[in-house]
Amino acid sequence: MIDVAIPLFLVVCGIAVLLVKDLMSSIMIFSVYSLLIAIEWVRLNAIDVAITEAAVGAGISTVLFMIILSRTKSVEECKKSISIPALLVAVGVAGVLLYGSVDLPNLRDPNIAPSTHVSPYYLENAYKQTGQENAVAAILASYRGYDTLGETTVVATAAFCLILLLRGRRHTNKDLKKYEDTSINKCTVKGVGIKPTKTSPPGSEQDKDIIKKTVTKFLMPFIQLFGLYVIVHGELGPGGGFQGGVVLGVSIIVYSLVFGFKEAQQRMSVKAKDLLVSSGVLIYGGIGVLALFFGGNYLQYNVLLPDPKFASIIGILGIEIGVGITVAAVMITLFYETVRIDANG
Amino acid sequence: MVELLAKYNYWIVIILLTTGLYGVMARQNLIKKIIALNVFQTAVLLFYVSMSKIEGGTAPVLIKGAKQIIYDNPLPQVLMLTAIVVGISTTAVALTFVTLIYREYGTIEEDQILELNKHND
Amino acid sequence: MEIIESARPVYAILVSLLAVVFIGISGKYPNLREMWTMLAAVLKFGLVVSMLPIILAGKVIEYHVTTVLPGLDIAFRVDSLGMTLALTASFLWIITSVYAIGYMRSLDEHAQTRFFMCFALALSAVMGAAFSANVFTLFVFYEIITVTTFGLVAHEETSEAIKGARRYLTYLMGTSIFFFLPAMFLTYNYAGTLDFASQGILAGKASYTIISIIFVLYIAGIAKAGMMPFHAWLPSAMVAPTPVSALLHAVAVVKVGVFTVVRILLFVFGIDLLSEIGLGTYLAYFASFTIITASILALKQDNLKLRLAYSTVSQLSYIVLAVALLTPSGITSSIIHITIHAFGKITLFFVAGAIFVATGKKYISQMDGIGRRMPFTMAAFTVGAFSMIAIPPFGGFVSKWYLILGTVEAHMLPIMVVLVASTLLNAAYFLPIIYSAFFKELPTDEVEGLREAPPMVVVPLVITALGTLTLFFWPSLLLDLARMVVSLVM
Amino acid sequence: MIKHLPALLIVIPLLAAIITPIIGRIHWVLSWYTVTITTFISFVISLSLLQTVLLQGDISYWMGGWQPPWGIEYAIDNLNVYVMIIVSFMALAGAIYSKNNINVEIDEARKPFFYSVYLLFVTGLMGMVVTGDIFNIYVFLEITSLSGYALIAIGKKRQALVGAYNYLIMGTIGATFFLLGIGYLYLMTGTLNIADLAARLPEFYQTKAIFTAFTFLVVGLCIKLALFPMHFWMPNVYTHAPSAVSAVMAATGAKVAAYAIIRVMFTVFEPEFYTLAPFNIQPILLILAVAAILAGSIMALAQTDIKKMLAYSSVGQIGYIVLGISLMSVNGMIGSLIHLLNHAMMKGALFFVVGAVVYRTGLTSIENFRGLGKKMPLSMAAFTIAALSMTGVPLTVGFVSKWYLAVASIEIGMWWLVPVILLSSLLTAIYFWRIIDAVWFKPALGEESHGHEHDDHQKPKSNDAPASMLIPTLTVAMLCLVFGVFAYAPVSLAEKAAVILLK
Amino acid sequence: MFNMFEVATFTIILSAVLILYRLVVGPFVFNRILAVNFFGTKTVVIMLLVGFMYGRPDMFIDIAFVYVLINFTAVLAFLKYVESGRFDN
Repeated sequence: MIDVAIPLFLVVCGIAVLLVKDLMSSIMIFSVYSLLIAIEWVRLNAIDVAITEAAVGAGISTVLFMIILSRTKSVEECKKSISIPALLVAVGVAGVLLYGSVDLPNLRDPNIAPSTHVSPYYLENAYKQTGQENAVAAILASYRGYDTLGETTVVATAAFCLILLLRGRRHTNKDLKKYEDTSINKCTVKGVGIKPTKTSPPGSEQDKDIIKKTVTKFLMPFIQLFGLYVIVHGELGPGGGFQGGVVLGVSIIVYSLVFGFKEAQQRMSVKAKDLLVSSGVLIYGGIGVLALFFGGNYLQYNVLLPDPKFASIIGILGIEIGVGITVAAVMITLFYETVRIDANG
Repeated sequence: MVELLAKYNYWIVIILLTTGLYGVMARQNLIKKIIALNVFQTAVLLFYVSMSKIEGGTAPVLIKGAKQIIYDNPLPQVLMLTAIVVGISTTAVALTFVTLIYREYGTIEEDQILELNKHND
Repeated sequence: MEIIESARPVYAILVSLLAVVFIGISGKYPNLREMWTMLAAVLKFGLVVSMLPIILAGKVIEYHVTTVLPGLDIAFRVDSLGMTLALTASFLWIITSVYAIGYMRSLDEHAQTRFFMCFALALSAVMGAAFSANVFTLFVFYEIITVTTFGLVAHEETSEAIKGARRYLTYLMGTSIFFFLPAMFLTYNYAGTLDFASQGILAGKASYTIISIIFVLYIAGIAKAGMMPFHAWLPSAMVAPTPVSALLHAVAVVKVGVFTVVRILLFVFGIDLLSEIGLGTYLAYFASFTIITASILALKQDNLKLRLAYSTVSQLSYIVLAVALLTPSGITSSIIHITIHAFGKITLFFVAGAIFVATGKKYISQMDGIGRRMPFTMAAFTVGAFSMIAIPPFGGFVSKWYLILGTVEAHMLPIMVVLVASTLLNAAYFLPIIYSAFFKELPTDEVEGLREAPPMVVVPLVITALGTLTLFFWPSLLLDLARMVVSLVM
Repeated sequence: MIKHLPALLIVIPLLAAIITPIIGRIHWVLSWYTVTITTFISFVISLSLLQTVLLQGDISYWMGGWQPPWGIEYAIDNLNVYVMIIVSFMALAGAIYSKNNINVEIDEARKPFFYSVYLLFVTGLMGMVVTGDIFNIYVFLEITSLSGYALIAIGKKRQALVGAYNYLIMGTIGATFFLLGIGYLYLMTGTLNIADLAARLPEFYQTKAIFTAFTFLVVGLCIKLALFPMHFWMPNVYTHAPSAVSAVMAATGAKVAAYAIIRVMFTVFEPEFYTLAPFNIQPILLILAVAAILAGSIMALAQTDIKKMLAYSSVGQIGYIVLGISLMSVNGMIGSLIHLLNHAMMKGALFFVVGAVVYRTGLTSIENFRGLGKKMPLSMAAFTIAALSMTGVPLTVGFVSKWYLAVASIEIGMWWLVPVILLSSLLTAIYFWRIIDAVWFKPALGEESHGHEHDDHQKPKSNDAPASMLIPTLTVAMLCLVFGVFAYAPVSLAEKAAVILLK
Repeated sequence: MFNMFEVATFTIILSAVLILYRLVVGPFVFNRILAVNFFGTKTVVIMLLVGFMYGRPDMFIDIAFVYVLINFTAVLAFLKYVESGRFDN
């Protein structure tokens, strides 16, 4: 039942996302889409993926979309909506996929190649060799630790890219004639009942936000503690550096959403955050290099200490922390840089 | 019913992937394109994670002391963790482009941008 | 045959390349610059001559520079055929250098440094082509000549010059890329090698159809030989300064063209193969067509240089015709005609330049009575023209004699008719010039009296005219070289 | 440490890229030094790896000490060490070149980040090249892609942003296709290691699923490669990106995508796949390649902006690379591999020169090149050499690859490809000739009309690019000649690689 | 046959259909915000239920925690946008 319904919901949301003209609604539907897909992950027992999806899909990317929306405009303009070439390409791709899935093995079949060839080795040896109860964490951090280094670098790259693009960007078309004025043909969308007011009345702020602020203040330490817990707990259950890092990052974002951007910057300055982005990856890469000096291959943790299993646990913990630092810092960067644009422009 | 379900997720993957791809190419709005791109990417995630599930399997976290437990395949999950991270990074960079484009052009509709480019050149 | 490994051919090429550098550096000091040119010219000639005894002794000099690709080598090989071209070109370079210095200075031309640099570069490439040991090396130098002479043709930088230069480049580059390159490619593909061999390399390697295709591609690809229909670049190249027309478009470029034809015909296809398929005959008739048509076109030209250009087109086809006969005398004729025509035509061009320097006249119709003012010049012109027509005792007679022998050997009497007709046509477009130069009155507005061009212009043309005479009386060196080629390939 | 060189090859630049922004806080020049030194180290390491491969055979390095297929393997053979050297060398040249050139695009405060992202870009490329794990290719592909998007977007004009955005969309679709293809492979074989895949795949060659996997892998990479008709994102990207970035991207990005295609087509899948597969793949690729060659050349003819012209010319050149691949013969593969080198050198040199011109004059229209031969003689000499090489004149490296391509097409009986190659060479010659003609034989703009009035300005002063730009430009241009004359070295390496690929 | 968890899941999914309707059809932004919030809550419950169904609730509680948190953030972002239309204040 649940296995049939959730994917169906997914399809409904996926199509609705594209059909809705109001961008904010679209983003909201997309956030529900993320929630649905997370349920699907849980249902498929992919707990680590689920926790990541929760943090990223429903959380960070929704916030990012909203920020960007606040910088642009929120209504998609009405167009003739069917594009024939796009349709052809899409149908072509669907055709190829259908053609290819004819002789794919049945799902959930325990005898398919992925379940019989490489992964049984991980399941058998993960605990013995790396000391990780969570096989996902063992693969992520050790067997395919190099991929994860790459993944962390991707995140750091995104942060650097944002900084490169946004910080102190000078040339703007100042006397730009907004296209909005001349464009006609705006769709009348039912959904847009609300016109965002650009400034809120200053006096009332305190009273209005009191619940939000109190709750957040109360929650903040828990969120951060929980983030740390997720980072460290990766060894035993779902979670790890990446998920924990996102949670830590989210805590600052929540803080900023509630207490204001300036306030948040006092808690976590831009400079410190820049430094953290780099240092996380450095910790990760550094542990790898350290292994070289102990005579192992790159990222071979078990040479670091006399007891290979313990060494492995320590090594993996180290890199999880590295990942956590970088990811947290990058999440904050994404938020800060996109929010800050006008401050510099 | 069972046989339909055996490949059910494949069909869902195909529908989502096609929807996303169509959206990316057909929509004019730059933000909408990115959302569609995300839908497109999640379809692939679903494909991978679907293949990690084994009938009667449990999450790939060791249950100490128990024997004869079927665990799900952890490897696709690991791969998809990476893919999700890559996805969010791409989305972030793409959204940055959108804001910058809006600042330079005053619009985020592709056809209007093309028109502005034509006037400028 | 004895093979000697020696880098001397490379030095002969490098001399002028080095000169390019020095000329470029000393661009601000004309005298120093010209000294480099002269020095290089003399040195080069010396180097070439130093190889002559070895060649005459029946030996061959080889030098392998590098392998670009397996099967594609840059390698040199000096044999009697290459020696003929190298000797001619390097000797005439000395004389042309003197002439060019005189010419350029008296006209106070611009960009002389670039001019001399390109000139030296082109000469290096001519040497390279003459000494090539395989089709690839030959092709490379062939292309280098095209590119470097482009700068010379476009020298004036007027729109006319640039237009002419573009046409020049289009024809030469276009045909070589579209026909020569595929032909070379097919040769490699079928023969498995590109090295010249005295009996040809294609025999028995491919079907007649394919060999015929390759043959046509080669002939079409070597536009420098001026065969119709790819001859139009030559008249348009006449926008260049006269020393360029003289050396390059009477000697270096076009001679490399016909040299390439001879080389390819004899050393890639081989006489046996060609006569087996009968391709020589077709080529001979084809060349005859060019000979006659070009002569007729020459008749119509009033611009002296253009008339000379069409004459060149026609004379080049003599060489092609001669080799296409595939008989000993024919081949001999074609080889010695390379040199003999060079001496004759360079004289004529020198004269055209001298007239331009002295009087600024370009058109034949303006040249009435000019022989009285420039007797030496016009005497040299007469010598050159007689050599072209093949009147004894001038060089042209020797080569035409062998050519006629060749047609007899090949039993191709129709060709004989062509030769007679073309000789008459030659006479028809040269004699009126001589007649009007010496026997018509000067235009009334011009004063009588000697007014030759500067000595640096006149002396070279007298020397080349004398050379034409010499070649009639002492052709033995040339004939020896030619006979060696014949004995090699027959 | 010697045995860890494969890892250090990637790890050193990767960590250096991360440190760069921190170092750059002191002074931006330090970040430039970091990048230059690191790329140099990578270049040296790849040379030493070449030596090892030549002397001792292929290298396999196990990341984390885990044996493949369980861990990630770095598998280095003739093919990737060859590509590696191209990439690291061009990265070094680009780094040196960017020192002054990038002033045009960004201010000092952001330079450290530029260098960091630049280094990440090349690291990603190098990572793609050395890895022996197909998923690892995807990860590094994303590193380069992301950094590539940002590098493009810093271009001065606002069109750069739109170009970068479109590239991002196309790039992500391509990468996702690639990921999907990996998914199919994994589902059928259960492994991600390339060698293991190659061993386990043959029994599935006839299945539809594997054919689909192949399609998605290749199409995904072709989008990255900008193979016609999937090229439309590229011209805008190359046109509006900063010149240093266009140069490095044209010289390395497309090369690595082509490498990945070769890897997938001939290592993951083996040649016999093409006889067993349900559809015949060769003609499709062949037609695409020919279409790319012709369309690229023709479109290049129509351009008035030089960067756009170079971009379209890249479309054609990529066609050559794919043509060699699609011939599926040793000589074709050699042609393709040599063209990789070839195109890296000459496109690099051309974009370098254009960058120098932009640096001096700020303009990119072809008109603007008039008379530059006197103002920037050395740069223009480099331009001319590279253009000759692009046309395929003998003694330049461009000739070598075309020669092999022609040999290969005759070999397998497709003689009609030879005229195609010739025709496109001719078109190439025409569109480059316009520029060379303008450079050397036309007076500079404006000089002809009122030049005589200002006699003291009449004499064009030589004002060539600064040395930091000139040195890499000239080096790369000279290499076009060097490899054209001594082509034996790269050819022998390429031949070894080709023979192994097509065994 | 059906155990308690499955019945509960079934009911929740049924109600999810209703929410989904509001989410897609709107008509107002507030309808959708509520729907998102509502859906987040349901997600958490479903996750826990799935966890019990699979017999390893300990694994799933962590995920549920993250969801609670994250959904809070998303809704905050929506509200902030609706309230002031910007994030830098």
